[in-house]
Amino acid sequence: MRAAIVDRPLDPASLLAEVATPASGASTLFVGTVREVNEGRVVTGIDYSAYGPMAERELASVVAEARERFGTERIVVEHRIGTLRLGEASIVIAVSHARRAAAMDAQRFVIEEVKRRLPIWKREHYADGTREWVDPTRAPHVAEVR
Amino acid sequence: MRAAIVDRPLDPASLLAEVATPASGASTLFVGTVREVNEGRVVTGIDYSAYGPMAERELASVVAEARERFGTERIVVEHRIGTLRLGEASIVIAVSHARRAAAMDAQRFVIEEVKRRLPIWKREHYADGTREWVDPTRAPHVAEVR
Amino acid sequence: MVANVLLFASWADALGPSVRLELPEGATVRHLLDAMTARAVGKSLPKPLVAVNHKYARADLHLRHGDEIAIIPPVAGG
Amino acid sequence: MVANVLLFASWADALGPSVRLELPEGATVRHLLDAMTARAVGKSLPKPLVAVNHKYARADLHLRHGDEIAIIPPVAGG
Repeated sequence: MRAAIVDRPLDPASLLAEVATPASGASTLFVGTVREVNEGRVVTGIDYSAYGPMAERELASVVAEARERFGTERIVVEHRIGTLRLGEASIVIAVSHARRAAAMDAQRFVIEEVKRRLPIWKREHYADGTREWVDPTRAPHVAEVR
Repeated sequence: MRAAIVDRPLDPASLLAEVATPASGASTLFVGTVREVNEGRVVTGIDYSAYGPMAERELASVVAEARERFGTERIVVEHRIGTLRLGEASIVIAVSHARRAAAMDAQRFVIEEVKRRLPIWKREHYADGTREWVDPTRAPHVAEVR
Repeated sequence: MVANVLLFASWADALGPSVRLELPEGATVRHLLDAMTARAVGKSLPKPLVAVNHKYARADLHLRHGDEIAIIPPVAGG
Repeated sequence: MVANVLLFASWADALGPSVRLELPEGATVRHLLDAMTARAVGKSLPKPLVAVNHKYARADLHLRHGDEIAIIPPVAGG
């Protein structure tokens, strides 16, 4: 079990290797990446910033809750902060478990809780030179016309 | 989109790289591995055998159905056959999608359909020297005492 | 008609990789399964499905000359 | 009491990385939010949550001297 906020490129294969064990029947990897188009706007990069100590604490809580709920210690999560280019990974979640359904359920639980709780913000850079903090609580089309 | 039955070791990282694209918001990887204990018996290895042409056809169908259902071309699956050692991967499923929920749903759909439909069989080798074809339709405890 | 039936896994261990069966013209998958079950008497093999030309076949499908027929024991891929 | 409040993202862009607020003794998170909203008038900032000592805090939590207080705009990690 490991959870970290880091400011360097993520290496999905090494996280997968970290959770794999002969007791596992299944391992899953989730990789979140910077997408080139978001809500119709062309994205060229993203700055991720975090409230560091709280983000570390929340991420550790999410992983501990996943362990309790799904019954595996084999969960590793890294969230990257700083400036990311198109296609670079912002988060990697690796889980392994004796049973495949639990591995997949734990993967989904972790990414949904991360999105909901981690005090991390992203500012998208658009092709037209503007930058904007992403606010998932705003309705997409309202955001466009504001 | 690619689906293959192969008789060599699988490389999860290369499948992940194969599906990733700047249009993806999320990529997922599922790795099924040979587990050291199954229904209480110590497993030392597995032979996977397939009805080759039908397994290829069913796997291609599963991937095509996942594309229709979840709306992504970025799905690659390899299933390994032959003799596998403990901890080795028998299947790798890589999916990427603009939306994370769809990537995870597609991953789950593919592994469940593979388990249900692919004409592939596994014979476990146990620590006591015996070997047995795995029959998921038998109740576990009935299997033990037979 | 003569059907050459492919076998796999526990069925292949018990009866070999394929068997030749004499079936009446117009025989269905159900007839084939009955004939195969008769061959397997006493061997405690799991109940299989049948594939015809690489597709799972319903019991009422009529078999034709030249079909590729296979006995599919419970699968365990993944 | 004097609270030193940490700000992030759009709130930090508009008001700086932290602000000092004078709050009555016994003030709650709700009082803090009201004071911060007053500071943000005219800036069209998104409605935030409040964290106290690295935990999300309910509106009725009483603030104490020495608490680490932060304004948490809508998060977008992952």
